[in-house]
Amino acid sequence: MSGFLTLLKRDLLLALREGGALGTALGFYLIVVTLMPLGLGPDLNLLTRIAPGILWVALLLAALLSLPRLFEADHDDGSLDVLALGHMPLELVAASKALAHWISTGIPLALMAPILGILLNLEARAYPLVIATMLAGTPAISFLGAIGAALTLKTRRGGLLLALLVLPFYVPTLIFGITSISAALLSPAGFQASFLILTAISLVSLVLGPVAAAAALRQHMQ
Amino acid sequence: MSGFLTLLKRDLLLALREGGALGTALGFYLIVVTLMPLGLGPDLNLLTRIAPGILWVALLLAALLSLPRLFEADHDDGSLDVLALGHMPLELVAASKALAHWISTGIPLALMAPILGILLNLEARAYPLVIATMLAGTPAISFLGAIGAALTLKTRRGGLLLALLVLPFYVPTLIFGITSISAALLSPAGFQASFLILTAISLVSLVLGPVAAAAALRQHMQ
Amino acid sequence: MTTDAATQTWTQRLANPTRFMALSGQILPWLTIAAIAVVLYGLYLTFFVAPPDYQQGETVKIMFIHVPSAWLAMMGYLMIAISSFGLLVFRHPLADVSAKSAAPIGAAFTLLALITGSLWGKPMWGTYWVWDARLTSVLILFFLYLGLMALRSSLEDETLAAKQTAVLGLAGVVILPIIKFSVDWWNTLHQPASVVKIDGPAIHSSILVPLVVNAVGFSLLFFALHMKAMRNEVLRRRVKALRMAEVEQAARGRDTSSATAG
Amino acid sequence: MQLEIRDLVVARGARRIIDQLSFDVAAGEVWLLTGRNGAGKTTLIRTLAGYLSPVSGSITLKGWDPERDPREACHYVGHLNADKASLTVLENLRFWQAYLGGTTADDAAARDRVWAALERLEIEPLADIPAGYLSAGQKRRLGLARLLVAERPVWLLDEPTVSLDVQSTALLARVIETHAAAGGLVVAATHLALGLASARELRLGPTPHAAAEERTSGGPA
Amino acid sequence: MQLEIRDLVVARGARRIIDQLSFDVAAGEVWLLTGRNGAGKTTLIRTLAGYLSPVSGSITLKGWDPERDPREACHYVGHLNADKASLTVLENLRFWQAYLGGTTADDAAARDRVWAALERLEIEPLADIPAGYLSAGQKRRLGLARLLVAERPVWLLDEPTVSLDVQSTALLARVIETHAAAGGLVVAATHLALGLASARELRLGPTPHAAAEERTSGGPA
Ligand code: HEM
Ligand SMILES: Nc1ncnc2c1ncn2[C@@H]1O[C@H](COP(=O)(O)OP(=O)(O)OP(=O)(O)O)[C@@H](O)[C@H]1O
Ligand SMILES: Nc1ncnc2c1ncn2[C@@H]1O[C@H](COP(=O)(O)OP(=O)(O)OP(=O)(O)O)[C@@H](O)[C@H]1O
Ligand SMILES: [Mg+2]
Ligand SMILES: [Mg+2]
Repeated sequence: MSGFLTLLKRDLLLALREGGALGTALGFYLIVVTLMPLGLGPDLNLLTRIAPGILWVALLLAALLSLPRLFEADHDDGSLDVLALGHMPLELVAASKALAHWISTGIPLALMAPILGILLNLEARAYPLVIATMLAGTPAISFLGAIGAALTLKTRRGGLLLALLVLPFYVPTLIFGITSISAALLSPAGFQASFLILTAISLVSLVLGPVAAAAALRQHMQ
Repeated sequence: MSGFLTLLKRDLLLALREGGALGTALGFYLIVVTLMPLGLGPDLNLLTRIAPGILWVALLLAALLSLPRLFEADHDDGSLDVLALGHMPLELVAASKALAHWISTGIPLALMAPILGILLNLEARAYPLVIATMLAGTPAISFLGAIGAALTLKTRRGGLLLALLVLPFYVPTLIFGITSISAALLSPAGFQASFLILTAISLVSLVLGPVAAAAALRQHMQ
Repeated sequence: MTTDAATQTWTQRLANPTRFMALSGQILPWLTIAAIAVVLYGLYLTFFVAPPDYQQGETVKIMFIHVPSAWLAMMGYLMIAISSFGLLVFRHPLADVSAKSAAPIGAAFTLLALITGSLWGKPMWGTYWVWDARLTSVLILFFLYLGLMALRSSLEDETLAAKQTAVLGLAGVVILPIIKFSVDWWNTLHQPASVVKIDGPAIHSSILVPLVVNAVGFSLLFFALHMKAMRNEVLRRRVKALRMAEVEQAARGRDTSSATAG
Repeated sequence: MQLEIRDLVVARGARRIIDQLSFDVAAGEVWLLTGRNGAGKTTLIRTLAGYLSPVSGSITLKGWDPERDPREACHYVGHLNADKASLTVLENLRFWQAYLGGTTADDAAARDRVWAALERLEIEPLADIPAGYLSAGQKRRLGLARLLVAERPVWLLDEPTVSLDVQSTALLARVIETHAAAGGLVVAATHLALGLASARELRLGPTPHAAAEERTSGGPA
Repeated sequence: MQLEIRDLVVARGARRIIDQLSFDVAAGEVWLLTGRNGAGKTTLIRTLAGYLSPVSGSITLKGWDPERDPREACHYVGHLNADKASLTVLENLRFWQAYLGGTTADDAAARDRVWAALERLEIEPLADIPAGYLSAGQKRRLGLARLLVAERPVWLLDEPTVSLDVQSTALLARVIETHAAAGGLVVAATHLALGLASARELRLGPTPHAAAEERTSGGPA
């Protein structure tokens, strides 16, 4: 376990030190959310109606775009080879890096969503729902995304291919994230069912992601 | 001029050879377009209304995501250094690479838009408009994008930062692309004015992009 | 660091590429003939025998193409998942050949299901496309196929590409239950299962028979195409190996000559 | 402790790069892998480190606790230095110490060890500089310093002298000698003679069944 | 033709790496830049190639058409080989020939030249293999083959022998000698003696310690 924490600490330090990492993800989030009203026209009622959807889709894209670097930096500078010689299996290495990604990107994006909600005229009572569903859903984004990041490590055009590979896996998270919000806006009871599924998806991804990612990483070292 | 064509030919050959390059851009386009209805709900009337906007925003994002590789590959393998020793200024090198990007990515994305229109229940008479505006607008995306690609060459998190840097430059293209369509749906006369501006933006970017990109590239070689 | 990969698993011995080539060479012609015959008979039943539906009219005939394609779209993916498992776990030499060959065929059937479904949707639902759970999940299956092919083509090293694609193929298998049960989990526009049900089929035999014949025909067609594609792939790999060996021999000749000269 | 390689066959794609290779690395021995470009030196080193799986044959580390992964006995220094540009030299080394040592204990002994390694490889004055600012040779020495901060018996080195100047190469030779003298095992791929008195040489060749020729390395072959 | 360097000062960040350096490279001369890691060899080579702008001083190529950019007289081979993994060895070389030669004429003479270069560097049998498959040393030789396909008088080489085995290093030495004998100018940074009879040596630099101290006091730029 000490290796896990050592690595996690280093990755968070790097995220902090290589400044702008988080900043750019947030910036991208902001820009996609801003582009939407530009593309869709300034009708406020329309915006209110689709605001949660846009916030979720934009969050997905912003998180996605920060994923290619997940293993790439460690691969390119040879660190990954050395990490494989540590005292823990590669699965835990992958888990540690996905966790670092969630902490350094997923959480801040989720917390920023309400601010962007203002731009989209989001209903007041939807604010806590948006934050809650995003906090519950973003782990799936980081951990399932790790699979794509590992698979596309040595491919040219990594970013796009990664998006293509992992977006299908994100669809359930997106759907249950949104239905949780819309159900809750109708009745508190409806919320619970969708929200539980959302959380379950995240929990499953905590296992599935690192296992598949480690399998892919092993191939790359060959 | 022979250097320009030699380089263009090589870049197109590479785009072809490094298969899936175009495929993944198209795939990403498809996926963003798919995510939208998933996020916004399946109301067909709503979708028809916002379809041109979604198609344009998604095209912007797909083209954007293929940009980081524009100079990166040549930088990482040392080719850029050697390209700088050729018989033409770096501005033409940048222009040649941006042109290759437009041919290999911009045009196919524009031509694919109508197919995705089906998924969004796009109005029949909007189809030719979408293609026309996209063909006129995508050069700006490639040539202005070259600036961002050059600036973010050595940054970690290139993809996100690039998006952040160039998206503001894309706003005029986006706005005039969309207003061309919506104006034309009202009256043919309205179309012409917006469409001319859209074309003018693209023409200006043909000069502005390579000049600024070359300046940025020079800094990177220091 | 202790490794001993010398022991072959029984599956490896059972189906080495040479034996596969010999066996499939014998089976393929018959399989092709059977596939063509059954498909033609199925089409005949579809267009000349099956009655138009009292509600849907002639458009119901789209079903005879649509439903088998949809089934094969899912079966194709299942085949990829099983092959991937065979590659990753048993290192079966033909597993990757099978997975690679199945992808474009499965994708084609998925596309066929999507297109026929859309064409059917226009008269039935008034639009080519709706965003209901089944349609969406099949579209996602199509994306997965595209992803598998894109990933493979974007990795230069073929051995690496094979294994990475297999990892994705296995991880993606979660999509199949989602497609299958999406109609039961969510209330959607799309028809719930009426043929493959625990308490027996719930449709009339005048429709069931052509449907089954078509399903059999399409399946035979799938297997014939798959076997042909596998044979092509094995041959392609042999040609490539020969070329590499030639180049290597040239390099070796050069090495020894320059070593004696220098 | 002894590293036993028996009938090793390693393939790249469809080609056998290493064919039926057997040799033993005993405690205190330094083996230099030589051979022309493409002979398979990198391939062999990476197989020993467990990144590549052999087609057949065995690699056994005698004398290592059979319950522990033999990878935990190995240091690997490849073409890349595994340093982070934005961390300082010291931070880089501290991280690898904690990670490879498997301990978070940041005690005085551990810290002394890091400083000793920096001093040994003559990059001590650079300790607080981000690794991204170092020259090629300085970076290489930082990569090599990893060998000294976490104690592991088997060192697998792939062209460790790349970018090193003459003094630094001599430095490295002394570091390797010390490790071997303390009972360590070293396998290093190199095009240069390292100037080691007692190293044994394994010449890899494209010719099939080229038996492991053993001789002490003098100058370049 | 003569390359004249006068009072050259080059800085990296706030530090002067090259300080008031003057020397001449005459036609037919080979200069080897040596010096410890961090001495500024790479910095000097890249300044000569025009990538870095000097703080002061001048670099002049006498005897070169003053209307043409002096860069067009230079070949630069740096740490990276400028090859595309998905193009074959031949395609890579053909591209550089057309691009650096400034001609699209694909005549017999041009093609012969490419084959001669491949033969000279002993990678001819690999001609139709994608460059991505080559080993480190083979890739390096492909990078060096560029020197031979487009004729340019000034060769600027940064550690050209990295990854090369002994035979290939000797090969490179002969290639350099031939170029010099034909009136070419060569400046090469290297840690190894190339085994050239008539090369002149330019030793650069302060000790890395001094450098580091200066840097810490100034702080990273
Ligand atoms: C693009 C649109 C469509 C897609 C992707 C699609 C997909 C599928 C799939 C995957 C199945 C197999 C289900 C299973 O075996 O459980 C299926 C079966 C079926 N589909 Fe569709 N479908 C589409 C449109 C339609 C339309 C418009 C109709 C007609 C109203 C329709 C009627 C049926 C029927 C009757 C079955 C057989 C159900 C059974 O007996 O199991 N589909 N479709
Ligand atoms: N990923 C790979 N796929 C297929 N073949 C490879 C791969 N990597 C290396 N090879 C081939 O394997 C052979 C051995 O390569 P290796 O890198 O082990 O050689 P080396 O002895 O380290 O050479 P060098 O001195 O040039 O570093 C070479 O012929 C090379 O072309
Ligand atoms: N981009 C940079 N920014 C700031 N300082 C740099 C940069 N690149 C190199 N340096 C510093 O400049 C000095 C000279 O570096 P240079 O790479 O020229 O050395 P070198 O002689 O080529 O060394 P080596 O033999 O290790 O390759 C070093 O002290 C290095 O730390
Ligand atoms: Mg090697
Ligand atoms: Mg240098």
